[in-house]
Amino acid sequence: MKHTAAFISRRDGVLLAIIAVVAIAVGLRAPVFLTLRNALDIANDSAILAILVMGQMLVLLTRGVDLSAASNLALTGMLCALAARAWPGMPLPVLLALAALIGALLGAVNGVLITAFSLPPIVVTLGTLSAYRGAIFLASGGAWISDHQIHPLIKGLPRETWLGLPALLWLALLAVAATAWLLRWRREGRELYALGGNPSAATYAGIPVNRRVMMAYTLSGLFAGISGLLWVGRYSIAFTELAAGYELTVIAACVIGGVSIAGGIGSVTGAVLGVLFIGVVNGALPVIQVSPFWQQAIAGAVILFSVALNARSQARGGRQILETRHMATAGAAA
Amino acid sequence: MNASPPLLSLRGLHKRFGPTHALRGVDLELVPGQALALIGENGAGKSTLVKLLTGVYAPDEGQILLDGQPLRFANAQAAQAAGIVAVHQETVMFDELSAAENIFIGRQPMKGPRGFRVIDWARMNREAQQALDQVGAGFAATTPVRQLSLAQRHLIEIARALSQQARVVILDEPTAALSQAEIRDFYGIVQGLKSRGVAVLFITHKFDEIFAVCDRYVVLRDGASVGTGAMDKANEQQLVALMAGRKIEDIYPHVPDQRGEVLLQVRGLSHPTEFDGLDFELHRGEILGFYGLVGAGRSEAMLALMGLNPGVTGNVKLDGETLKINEPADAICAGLAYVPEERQRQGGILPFSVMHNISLAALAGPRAASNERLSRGPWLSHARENGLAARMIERLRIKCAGAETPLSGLSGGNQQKVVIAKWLGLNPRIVILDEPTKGIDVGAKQAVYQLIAEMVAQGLAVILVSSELPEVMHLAHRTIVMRRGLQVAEFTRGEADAEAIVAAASGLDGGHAPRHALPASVHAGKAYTPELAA
Amino acid sequence: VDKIALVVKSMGIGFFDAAHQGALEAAKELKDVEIIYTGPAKPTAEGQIEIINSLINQNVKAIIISANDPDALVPVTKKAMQRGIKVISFDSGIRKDGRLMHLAPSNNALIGEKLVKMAEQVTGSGGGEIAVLSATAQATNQNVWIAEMKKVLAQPSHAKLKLVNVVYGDDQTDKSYREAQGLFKSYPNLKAIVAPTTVGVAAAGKAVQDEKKVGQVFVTGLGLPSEMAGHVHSGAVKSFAIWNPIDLGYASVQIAEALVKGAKAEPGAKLSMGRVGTATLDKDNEAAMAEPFTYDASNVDSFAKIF
Amino acid sequence: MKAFDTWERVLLALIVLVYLLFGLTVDNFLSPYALADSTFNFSEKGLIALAMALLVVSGEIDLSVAATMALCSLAMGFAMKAGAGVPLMLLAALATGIACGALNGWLVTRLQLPSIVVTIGTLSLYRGLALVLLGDQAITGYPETLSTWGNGTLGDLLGVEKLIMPVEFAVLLLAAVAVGLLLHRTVHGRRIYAIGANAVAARFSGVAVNRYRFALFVFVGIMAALAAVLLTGRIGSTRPNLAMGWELDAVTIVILGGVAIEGGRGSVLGTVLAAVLLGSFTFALGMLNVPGIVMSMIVGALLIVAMVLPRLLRRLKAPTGLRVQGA
Ligand SMILES: Nc1ncnc2c1ncn2[C@@H]1O[C@H](COP(=O)(O)OP(=O)(O)OP(=O)(O)O)[C@@H](O)[C@H]1O
Ligand SMILES: Nc1ncnc2c1ncn2[C@@H]1O[C@H](COP(=O)(O)OP(=O)(O)OP(=O)(O)O)[C@@H](O)[C@H]1O
Ligand SMILES: [Mg+2]
Ligand SMILES: [Mg+2]
Repeated sequence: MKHTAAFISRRDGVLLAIIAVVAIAVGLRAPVFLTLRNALDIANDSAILAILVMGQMLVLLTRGVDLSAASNLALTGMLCALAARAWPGMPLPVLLALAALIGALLGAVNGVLITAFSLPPIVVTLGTLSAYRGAIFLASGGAWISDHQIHPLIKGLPRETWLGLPALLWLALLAVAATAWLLRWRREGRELYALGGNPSAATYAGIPVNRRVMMAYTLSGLFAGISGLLWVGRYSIAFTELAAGYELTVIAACVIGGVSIAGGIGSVTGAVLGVLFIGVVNGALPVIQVSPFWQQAIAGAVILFSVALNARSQARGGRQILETRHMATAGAAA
Repeated sequence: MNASPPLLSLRGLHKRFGPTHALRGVDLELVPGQALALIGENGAGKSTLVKLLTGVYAPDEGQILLDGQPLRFANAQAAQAAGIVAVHQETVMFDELSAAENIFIGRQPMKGPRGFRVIDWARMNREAQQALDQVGAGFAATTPVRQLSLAQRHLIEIARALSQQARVVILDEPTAALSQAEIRDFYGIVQGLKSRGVAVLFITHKFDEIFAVCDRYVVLRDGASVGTGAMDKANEQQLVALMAGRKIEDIYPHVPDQRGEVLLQVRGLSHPTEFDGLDFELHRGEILGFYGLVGAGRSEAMLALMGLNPGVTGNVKLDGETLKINEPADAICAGLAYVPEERQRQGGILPFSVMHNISLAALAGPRAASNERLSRGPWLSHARENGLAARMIERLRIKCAGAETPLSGLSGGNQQKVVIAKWLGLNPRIVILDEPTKGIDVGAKQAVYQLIAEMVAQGLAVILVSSELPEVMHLAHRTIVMRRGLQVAEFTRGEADAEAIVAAASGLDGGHAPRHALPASVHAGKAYTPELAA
Repeated sequence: VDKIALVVKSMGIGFFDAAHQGALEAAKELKDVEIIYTGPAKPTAEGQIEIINSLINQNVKAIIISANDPDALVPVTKKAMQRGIKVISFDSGIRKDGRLMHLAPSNNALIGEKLVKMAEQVTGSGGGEIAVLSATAQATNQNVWIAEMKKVLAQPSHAKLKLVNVVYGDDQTDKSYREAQGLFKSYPNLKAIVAPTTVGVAAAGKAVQDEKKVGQVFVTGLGLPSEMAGHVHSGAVKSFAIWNPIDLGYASVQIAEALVKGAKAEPGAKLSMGRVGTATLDKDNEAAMAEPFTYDASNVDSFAKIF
Repeated sequence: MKAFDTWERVLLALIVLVYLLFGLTVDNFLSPYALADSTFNFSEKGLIALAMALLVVSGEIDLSVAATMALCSLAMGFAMKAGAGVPLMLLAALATGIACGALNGWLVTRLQLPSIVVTIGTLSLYRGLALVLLGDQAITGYPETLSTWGNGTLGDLLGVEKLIMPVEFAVLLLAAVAVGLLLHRTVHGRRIYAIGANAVAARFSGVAVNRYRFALFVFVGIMAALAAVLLTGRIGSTRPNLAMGWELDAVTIVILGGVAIEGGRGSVLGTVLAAVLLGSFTFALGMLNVPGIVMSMIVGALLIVAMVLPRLLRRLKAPTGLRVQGA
C-alpha cells in the first residue's frame, strides 16, 4: 500500500513549496495577502474551481477530457435560475438536486456519445462546448437574469456559513472527500486508473470500460451542474457568456496538480494543490498591482514554469539493476 | 484415456474479421485436471480462440458449452465469473497500479457495511503477496508495475490467474518472456493447477514445454482443428507436420564458421544504472550470441549501440573507425539494424499496412533512403514499395491478406516477421536481433534461422540476443553471457555446454544466490494449493 | 421594403436588446422598413466582418453597427459602401473613413463628467479614494471615458477625489469580482468604485454586498436598470447612469432610413431622428444624443420593466 | 493514408448539399460575388488548419496558433512603424512565427511535455505578450499592397477584371496543394504518419522523431505568420486580440476533416474540404441572419453528428462487429 499511502508525493511537495513561496513573496509586497480574511477569500474563490477540478480529474484519468464543463456550468446555472424564477416556492434541496440532475444529464450526453460511438472525447466535448453554450442563449432568449431576478435561496447559499466556515468551502470539501473516497476506496475508482492507464488491457481484465467512462463523464457533469448553481448564486447573475473559457482554467489546474492528460495518473491531493496554486496566483495578481497588461503573460509563464517543474520532479528515478563490480566480486568470494 | 466428462467443450466455432476467416469450425474439449496443448502456426487462430473463450469477442457461429450448458459471455467479466481465466499473449498490465492491484483488479476484497463497502487494502496486499510468493516472484506486492521488467509482469499475470477460483485456466504463450529458471518454476505451477482439478489450456510454440506439462494436444491449422490425441503417443516430428501441413526437418541450419576480419569493436560500454564495462568484437560473417536471464541488461546494451540509450559511455569502432552514435539514424547510416524485443511497441506500427511497415526503415533515415531506392529524392514510389513488400512477404512467408492489410490484423508471429523484413530492405552490415523468435511458430522460426544463416553467408554480422538456450547454442559462433549488467563469461560453439552457460547466467557458478528462491513444494514437484481469495 | 441591419457587438446583451426594441419602433413608424438584428457569438471584429459580408450579399439598404474594433471593420464597411449600402455606426464607433456618420449615445465629455459627479455624490463633500473597474484593457469607449474622467478629476474643484487605480475585469463576472475584492484589500479607505461597464458594475455591487461593505464602499457606473435594480435595493449602489438605449436604436434607424432616402451625411447636416429630435453632424460626421440619465432607488424599478 | 477516402466523399457530398439547399432557398447565395465573399470566412483559418492537420497527424496539437498570429501581426506593425517596407514587414512576421513555433517545439521535444499543456501555456503567454507590447493601442495605416492581398481578387493583381477569386483563397488552394503533396507523396509525409501512429517504433526505425516534431511546430508558426499577414491586410489594423479564439476553429476544421485527434490518420484534402464546408455553411447561416451564438451551436452539433453518422451507418450495415477497439 506504500505507493498510495504516501499521502504527499514528492511532486506534491514541490508544488506545495512553490505555492508557499509565491504566497510569502506576495505577502512581503502586500501584507494584506497573508491575512485570514484573504485566505478565506482565496478559499471561497477556489471552491467552485475545486469542485470542477474533481470532475475533470475523473475524466482525465480515463484518458478523456471534458471541454464542455464550463458550458455545462453556465447552462445548468441558467436553467436553475429560470426554474427558480418560475417556481419561487422551490426549497433549496430541490434546487440542488435539480442542478445535480441537469448537470449529470448533460455530462451523460457526453458519455453516451463517447462510449456508444467510440468517439474521441476531445471531439465530442468540443461539440457540446458550443452546443450547450448555444442552448443557454435559446433558453434565456439571450437575456440576463440579474441580481433582483435571482432567487434569494440561490444567492444565499454561497454566503451561508456553517460551523464558522463558508458553505462554499464545505461543499468543495465534500466534493473533494467524495472523489478521494471513490478513487481510493472503491473498485470503480481504481478501475478508472486502470482503464486510463491501459484501455485495451482493461477489456481483457473484464473491467466494464464503457460503464466506467459513462460514470466519469456523468460525475463530471454533476459536479459542473452543482458548480453552476453556486456560480450563479455567488455572482448573482446568469447570462450566456457566464464562465466562458473557464474550462481551460479547470484543465490547467488539473495539469499543474499533476493529473496526466494521457490518463491513468493523478491524485486528489495533487489536484487540490493545483487548484490552490491557481487560487493563490489569481488572488495575488489584483493585490500586487502588476500592470493589467502583464497579467495574462504572467499567468502563461507561470503555467509553463510549474508544468516544466512538475515534469522534472515526476521523472522516474532510474532502476538500479546493475550490480557494481565490487559487489560481484565480493559475492563470488563468499 | 479420459474417463471424466469434459468441463468445457467447443462445437464448430467460427470467427471472421472482415475478409479474414480466423476460425472455421473449431472443436475441442477440456477435462478437469488435465492440460491440453493448443498448437498451431502463427495466425492459426489460437489467440482468437482464447478471446472467444474469455468473452473479449463473441463467436459468429458455434457453441461454447460449460458443464454441458451453452454459454454466451457478455464481456470478459462474465467469463471470469464463470471461472474461465486467461493469461493473454500480450501483457495485460496497468503500469500505474501496484502488483497487488493488478492481480485483483475488478475483484478487490471489500469490507464494511452494505452500501458503504470499501476496498480491504490490507487483505488484498496480503493475499497478493501470497500469490506472488507462490510463483516465486521476488518482489513486494505493493511495487508499482511500471518498475517491473517484462518477465516480472508475466509472473503477475500468472499470479492473477492463480488467485482466482478458476476452473479453466488458459495460458497463451506465458513463457515467451520467461527465462530458463523461471520456466521451470512455471512447470511446477501448472502441475499444481492440474492436481487441483483445474482444466488447463496451454498455448506455446516450444515443444519441450508441451511434452513437459500437457496431457493431450489439439492442432489448429488455418482456423480449423486438424488433429488431436494424447501427448504420450505423439512425437515432435508428427506435431510439426500436422501444424505446418508439411514435414520440417532439422530446424537449425548449419552455419559454418567463416569469420572474417573484425567489423565492430566495443570497448568499455557503460551505463550509469543498466550495464558496465562491456568489451567485445564482432567479426564479419559471425553470429555473436548474447545470453542471460531476463533483465540481465542485454537489450539495454543493444539500445545503447543504436543510440537509443542516453547517458552511455564507452568506445565503439566500426572497421577501425570510431563511431559517433547519438541517435538511431547515425547507427542505421553506419549499417546497423536492430529488431527490438517489444514487437508491438517498438517494432511495428500497428495501424500501418504491412507494406508501409516494411518500407519504413528504408524511408526513415537520411542515407538509408539511397540503399533500397524506394524514393526518388523525397518523392515516394508506390510501385517500388510494393515490390519490396511483395518480395519480403514471399521471402519470409508472411501470412497476410495482402500488402495493404494493417499490421494489427496479423498474428503475433507474422507481425514479428514484418518487423524483421523492415530491416532486410536496408541491406545492413550488422543486424542485431533481440529475441527474434519470441512467440513465433516452428515454421517461422526455421525461416528466421535460415535468414540468419543467409545473412552471415553474405558477409553480414549478426548479434543474436536470446533467452532460448538451444537457439544460441546451435547458431552462435560465440556466446557472451551477461548477468546483472556485467559481461560474465564467453563460450565458443562446441565448447559450450548448457549447464555451464546457465550456471554463468544465473550466477550459480560463483556461489551467487539465485534470483528467485522457490518454495520447497515446487522443487519437490508436490501438489501446490494457492490460498484463494474470496 | 428596405432592409436595415442592426449589427451589435455580440448577442445576449440587454443594452442591445433594448436598442433593437427601439429600432423596431422606428421601423413601425417608417413602414416599409425591415430590421435585421444580428451579431457574432463573441465580441470580435472578425465575427462582425463575417456578418457584414453576408449582409452585403443580402442587398440590405443600410447597416447600423456598434463596432468591436474601430479600425478592423473599415475595409469591409468600405466595401459595403462601394456597393451602395449606407453604413453608420452607433454606440461604439468606426473610424471616420469607414462609415457615413456616427451616432454617439452621449457626448464622451459628458459621460466622464457624469461618472465623476456620481462618485462625488457618494463620497460626500469630504472626497476620498475612488477606483475604476473597467472591461478589457483594449475597450475603446471605456478608455475614452476613463480619459475624460481623468480630465475632470484634474480640475481643482474635484481635488478631494483621488483616483487610486484602474483595474480590468475583462467583462467576466468572476474576474471583475476578484478585482473588486483586490481593491478592497489594497485600499482599505476606498470610498467608491466606478465601473463604466454593465458586467463590471453588477459584479462590483455583488462583491460589496458579500464583503459586507455596504455603506462603506459605493459602486456606481453605467448599467441597465433591469440589471442594477437588485444592487440599488441592497444599498451597494446609490445611483448609476445610462443613456436610453431604446431611443438610441430608434434614432439610428431613423437616420439610416433618411440616408437611404437620399439625405447626405456631411459636416453641419441636420438629420431627423423622428420623435427624438434632430441630429446635427459635427466636423467628423458625428452626432451625440442626450446626457446620460441617472437612476436611483426612486426610479429604478419603473425603468427596470422597460430595459 | 489515402487522400481520397470515404470520409472525403462524405464531406464533398455535404458541400454539394449545402450549395444545393441554400442555393435554392437563399436569394443570391450562388451569385459569384457571394461565393467569392464566402471564402473570406475560412481562408486564413484554413491556412492554420492545414498546418495544424500536419501537427495532429503527428500526434501533437498547437492551441497557441491564434495567439501566434497576433504576435506576428504585431511584429509587422512594429516593423512598419520603424519604417520598414513590405518585404521587411513580412520577414518580421515570419521570424516571429518561427520563434513562437520554435519555443513550442523546444518545450515539447526538450522538456518532453505534452503539447496540449505546453500550448495552453504559450497561448496565454503569447497573447499576454501582445497585450504587454500594444496595450490598448492599435496599429493602423498598413500599405495598400497588404490590403490588396487581404481584400483583393486575383483579377486585381493580374489586371483581369472578371477573375474575382480572392487572393486569400488562391493562397489557401496553393498551400493546400503543397502541404498535400508533402504529406501524401513524400517520405517526410510518411514519417509524419509513422510518428503519429507509433512514435517509439518510428524512432527505433531511424526517424528523427523530435526533429520532425520541432519542425512541425515551426511550420505551424510559419503558416500562422502567413495567415496573420493576410488577416492584417484584410482588416488593415492590428490589435492584441486579433484572431481571438481561432485555435478552436482550426481544431474543429481539422477534426471535421477526418484527422484523428490521436494521430496517425487524416488527409489534407479532408481538411480543406472541411474548411470549405464550415465556411460555406456558416456563410449560408449568416445570409439567413442566424445569430452567431446559435450558429456556433449548430456547428458544434454538426461536428458531433458528422462523427456519429458514419459510425451509425456502418453499424447498421454490419450488425456483428468487433466489440473491442484496437484488440
Ligand atoms: N482484431 C483482428 N482483426 C482482424 N484480423 C484479426 C484480428 N485478430 C486476429 N486476426 C486474424 O485472425 C487470424 C488468427 O490470429 P491469432 O492471433 O488468433 O493467431 P495465433 O494462432 O494466436 O498466432 P500466434 O501464434 O502468432 O499468436 C490471423 O490471420 C489474424 O490476422
Ligand atoms: N529486477 C529488475 N527490477 C527493475 N527493473 C528491471 C529489473 N530487471 C530488468 N529490469 C528492467 O527491465 C528491462 C529489461 O531489461 P534488459 O532489457 O536490460 O534485459 P535483457 O537481458 O534484455 O532481458 P530481457 O530482454 O529478456 O528482459 C530494462 O529496462 C531493465 O531496466
Ligand atoms: Mg497468438
Ligand atoms: Mg531483452
